[in-house]
Amino acid sequence: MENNKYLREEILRMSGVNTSKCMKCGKCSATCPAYDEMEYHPHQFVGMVEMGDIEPLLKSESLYKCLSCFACVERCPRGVEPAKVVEAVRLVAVRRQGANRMTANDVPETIEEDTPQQLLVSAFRKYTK
Amino acid sequence: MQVNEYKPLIVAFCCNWCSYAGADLAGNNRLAYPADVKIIRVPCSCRVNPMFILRAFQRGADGVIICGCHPGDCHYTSGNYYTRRRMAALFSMLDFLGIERARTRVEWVSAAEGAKFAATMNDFAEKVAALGENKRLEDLRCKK
Amino acid sequence: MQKITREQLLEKACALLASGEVSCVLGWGAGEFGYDVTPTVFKTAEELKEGFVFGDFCGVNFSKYLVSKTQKLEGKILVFLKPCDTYSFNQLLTEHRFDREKVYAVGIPCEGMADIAKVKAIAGEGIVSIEAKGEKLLVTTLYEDAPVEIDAKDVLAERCVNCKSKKHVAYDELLGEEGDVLDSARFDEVARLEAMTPDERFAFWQNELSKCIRCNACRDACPACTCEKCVFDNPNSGVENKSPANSFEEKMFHIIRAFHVAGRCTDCGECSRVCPQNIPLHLLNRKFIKDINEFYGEYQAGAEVGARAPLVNYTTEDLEPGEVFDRRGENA
Amino acid sequence: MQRVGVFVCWCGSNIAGTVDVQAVSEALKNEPGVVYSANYQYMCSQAGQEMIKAAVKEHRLTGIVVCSCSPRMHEATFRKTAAAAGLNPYMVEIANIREQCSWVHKDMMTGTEKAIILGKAAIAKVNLNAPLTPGESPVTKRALVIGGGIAGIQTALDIADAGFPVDIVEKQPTIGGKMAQLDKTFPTLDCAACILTPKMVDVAQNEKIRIFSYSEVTDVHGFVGNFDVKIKKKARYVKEDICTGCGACVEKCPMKKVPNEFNLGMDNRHAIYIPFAQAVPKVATIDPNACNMLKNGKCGVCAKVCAAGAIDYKQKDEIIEEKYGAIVVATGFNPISMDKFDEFAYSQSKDVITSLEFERLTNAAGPSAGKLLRPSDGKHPHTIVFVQCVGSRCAACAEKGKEYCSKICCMYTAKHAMLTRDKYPDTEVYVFYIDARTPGKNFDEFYRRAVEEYGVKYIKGMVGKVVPEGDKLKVQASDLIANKQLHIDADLVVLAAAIEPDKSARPLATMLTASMDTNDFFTEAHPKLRPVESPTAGVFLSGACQGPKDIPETVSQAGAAASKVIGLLAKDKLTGNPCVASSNELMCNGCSTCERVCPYGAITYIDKEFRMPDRTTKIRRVAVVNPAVCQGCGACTVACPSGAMDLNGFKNSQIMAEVDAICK
Repeated sequence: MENNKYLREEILRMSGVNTSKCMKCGKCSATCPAYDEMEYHPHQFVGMVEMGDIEPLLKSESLYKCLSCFACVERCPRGVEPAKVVEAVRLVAVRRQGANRMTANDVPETIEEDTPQQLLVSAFRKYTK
Repeated sequence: MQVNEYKPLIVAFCCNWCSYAGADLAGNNRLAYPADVKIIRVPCSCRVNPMFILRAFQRGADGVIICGCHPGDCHYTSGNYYTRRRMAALFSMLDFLGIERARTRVEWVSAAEGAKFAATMNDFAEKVAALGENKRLEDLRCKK
Repeated sequence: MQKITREQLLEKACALLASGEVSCVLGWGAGEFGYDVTPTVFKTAEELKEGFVFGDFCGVNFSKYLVSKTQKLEGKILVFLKPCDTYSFNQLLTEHRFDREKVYAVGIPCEGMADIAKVKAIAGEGIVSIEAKGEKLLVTTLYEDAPVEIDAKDVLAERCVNCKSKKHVAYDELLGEEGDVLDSARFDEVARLEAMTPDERFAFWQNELSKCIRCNACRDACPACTCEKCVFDNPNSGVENKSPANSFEEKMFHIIRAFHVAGRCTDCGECSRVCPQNIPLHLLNRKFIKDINEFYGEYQAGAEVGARAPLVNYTTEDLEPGEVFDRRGENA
Repeated sequence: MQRVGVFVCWCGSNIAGTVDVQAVSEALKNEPGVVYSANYQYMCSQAGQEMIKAAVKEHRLTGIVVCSCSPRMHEATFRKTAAAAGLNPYMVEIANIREQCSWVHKDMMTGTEKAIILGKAAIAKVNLNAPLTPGESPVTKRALVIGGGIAGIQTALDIADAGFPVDIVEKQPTIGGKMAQLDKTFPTLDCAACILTPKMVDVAQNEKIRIFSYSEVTDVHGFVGNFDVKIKKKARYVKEDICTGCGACVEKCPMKKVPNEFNLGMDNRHAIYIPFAQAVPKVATIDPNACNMLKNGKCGVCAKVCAAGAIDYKQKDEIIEEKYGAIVVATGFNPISMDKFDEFAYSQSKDVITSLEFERLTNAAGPSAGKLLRPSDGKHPHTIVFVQCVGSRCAACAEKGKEYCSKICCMYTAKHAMLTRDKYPDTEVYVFYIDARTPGKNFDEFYRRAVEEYGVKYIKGMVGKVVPEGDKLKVQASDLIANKQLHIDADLVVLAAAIEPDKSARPLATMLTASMDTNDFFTEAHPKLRPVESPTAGVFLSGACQGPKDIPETVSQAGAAASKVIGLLAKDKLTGNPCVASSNELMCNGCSTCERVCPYGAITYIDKEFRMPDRTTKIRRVAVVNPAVCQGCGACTVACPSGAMDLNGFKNSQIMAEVDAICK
């Protein structure tokens, strides 16, 4: 529990997000284009981080499904910025594993012809830190 | 004998609508606080002129506390908001001149908070007593 | 040192007098010594040519004079305003202290004014004349054969060292080039005092304020102190007093003086400039300005006409007086 | 010097138990100004009061100090006693030696010591007291109601019912407001028109009520009981007293393509129009921006067909000046603009509508004669999605939405959903909600009926986006309970837009010097105890101008405001509190600082001519306090740098004297 408290604070600090501002309307998840790919959805990221229930998020593939399109940030009526929370949790996972999930060299192989440019940019944001 | 026991003199400005009524409630409930606290009734905490506070110190008060309605509950809607700004500025200035911080305080006490009034006065009197006599803002001519 | 010359100002003043646009000129008049400058009303071009001066010792902020002069004099008054003076000018307009229609304000650039105390500290007493030469001042004294050469930068008045703005916020006409609002280090000294222990601060102010002779020069020069009758002269106020009989009254006077101008003080520095005892009175004003900026957001009195001063304003979210101290450490 | 009498009360043993009352009265005998000092068991009793009266006569007292219980308890009692003895009631001061002394201190010595000091402070103060006389001002027995919606109508009817004349100023051509646009009302589902229009007729027929429709308040001066108001009656180019409202002109008007604001632009009206059939006053109005005759002098059909001869193309705006004793603000609300909500495609598709538009669509007098048809193609919608909290509870962006809950949306959406399912059972109705807020009598039952009996699908979650595709609206939303993202092909999307105060409220508040919150809702004098009064005396609040409200709440507040107005107008004269601020004009700078802190707008400035010592004259700007408006808080006295502003009853010198007495 202590560890969770520390983790939670670290995530809040890294993301600069105040998760207690969330009023649990779900508009972030309603607007999310990657919703069906995700096990945990944007509103759950916010809610679970707020509750300190972070381990399941760290283990989840959902971290890497977020497109960082920031639609949730744009639409959130309370200014909570869920994408930043997802990003922060992902960073924690990356730092904890001590290695990236993929290296930059692995990226070109995964690119298909119709991959949107935004995805590429967001992929590089994620995989080359 | 209690002759040598130092008793601080404390002037409390209380707004008529909340804090003065809070003090009355403390009385109704027989909640004790030091007799060194003397209350002056003002219509609103915003009636308290910094000159009154300095005057009290000049004449030998050891602490001055201003009590008003909680922000948002002012009988005159905005009076205590002005108090809050004025006293924040004034207390900061007194501190800047090296006057002990614990000698001045603003506290919001509602008409229902008799217990808070007594507790506040006990606490304030204790803190002021710990500082001892007010030497930095006294006027020796006014001493007996 | 000044970029604008006496001749340029004289030419402007004479032209405005000749055209009938203004009926008199409020300007710097020659005093006994070169550094001794007196605010003077000139009614004719001849008077101007004879008595009008302009140079490194013309620090007087004329804004305040407009309060009485616009009441007494007929017609429009020409006034020269340095950038910092224009803030006081606006603040007085905000408080309806004079009729804007009766003033023709000419903004003039300022390179910073010299402090005679600093000059004397370097060149010594017995100053006969001071001549500006480029970035230097040549000071002739009774006791030295050759003029002492002083770097003008070294004798800048404190308020000019920490000049807050070279931009004019009010004028009818501008001579020379417009400057910018500057990032000054004017709060550094306040911060230094804040960092002291309360005992040190008390000792500092006890020492400074003990010098006060209650000449009221700070009050009389202050453009924010324009009361018809000051509380300290009002027998009903309970604080009436004329002399600093003891240390309490020195503090009382200066706390109340600073509190009364808090939120209205433009930080023009006249109080410290005129203090014959060289008490750094502006630090009290700056303390209020610094606090107001930190507590309620940046506010520059006089930046615009009609602004609502911070102490006559509020938000429901303001910090509590107790929190003022929580924000700082034990000493600071 | 005053001649002060000191009266120390025992209050049985309440005071005398901890305070040596004899010692107190002895000690106070020697204070400056004191000529008489006594103590008695119960000062507030008949006998005690008689004792005071006798002493006033015998010792020619000019001031009285009573050392007793709290002034909040018996100050009024002793003031009356003083008045009965021929003394000014404000020459009485109370030293609170019970609640603030005997009851909180244990031993006799400290109690007595403190009681003496408190007594000395009261004596010091009373020595500086001056007789005060409450100001009196007459009351103009006429009320002004600004806004002719249900709030204004109810307030006006109630005031008129008590026998006082009332004027309603309404900026639209008819009274009725938002309620006139509604179809049914929750939770009883009675039709809005059926309950509103009879009230509108009552207003029209009430001889105490005048309606200034198509009019605006342009200027307000004065104070409680004595307001001078200017009302601009805009030219409607139809003589109101002659027009019979037959509608012949409307029928013949060739200019037919003007968006009809009453139906929120969903259909058109003519250039000359009567907003709706039951309008009050039922008088035609010419829209000067649409009328060809007014624009370029070519037409004049309406004048030709008007049998009554009511058309007057040369009519001008008229300014009416009237005096009022009380003003009621009932300016109401509007839904916020949906322009910033791109995600819901409001501006892209005609089939994304607001709830108020939905009301018009389902209203029998609406653009589709009550048939629920899609605005785009007039087809019957089979899937309808309602979105709650659009712009309400939005803290992210002040330009987009409002931070507060609009309060009425949950209930009217339940109503819309229920009515739709009732009339068109083949329609799928989804309501996306964050919280269903239904506090109120029969409110939750109503909402549950919508779900349980009418099969409305309530989904906890929010709609993320709406994309028009073909003749469908692709709705993407989240279902937080099922933890799923839903994709619904809807035919119609209804947005529960947040409501905001009418735009006319802000300038009106400035005119009235009535305060507003950051959302432009009018502030009440006290949030709990004076909810229908503005802090500005004589200005009252009715309806949604003070905060979001449904109809029952609006009507009850309207009645409450009316009762406050009646209470005011029933008085012949207003007696003020004499403890008000006053400015010493010899010392006043006219700097406007005091005016800025006055919450009541009691301070104004005048230019006054002064004779100077040198026999010249000088015109100076000085502050003047209106004692009828000032409530005596004293904020101005501290704001005033010169000390020119002082507060009667709590003068600087009096408080200083108390401080001195206590600190001696």
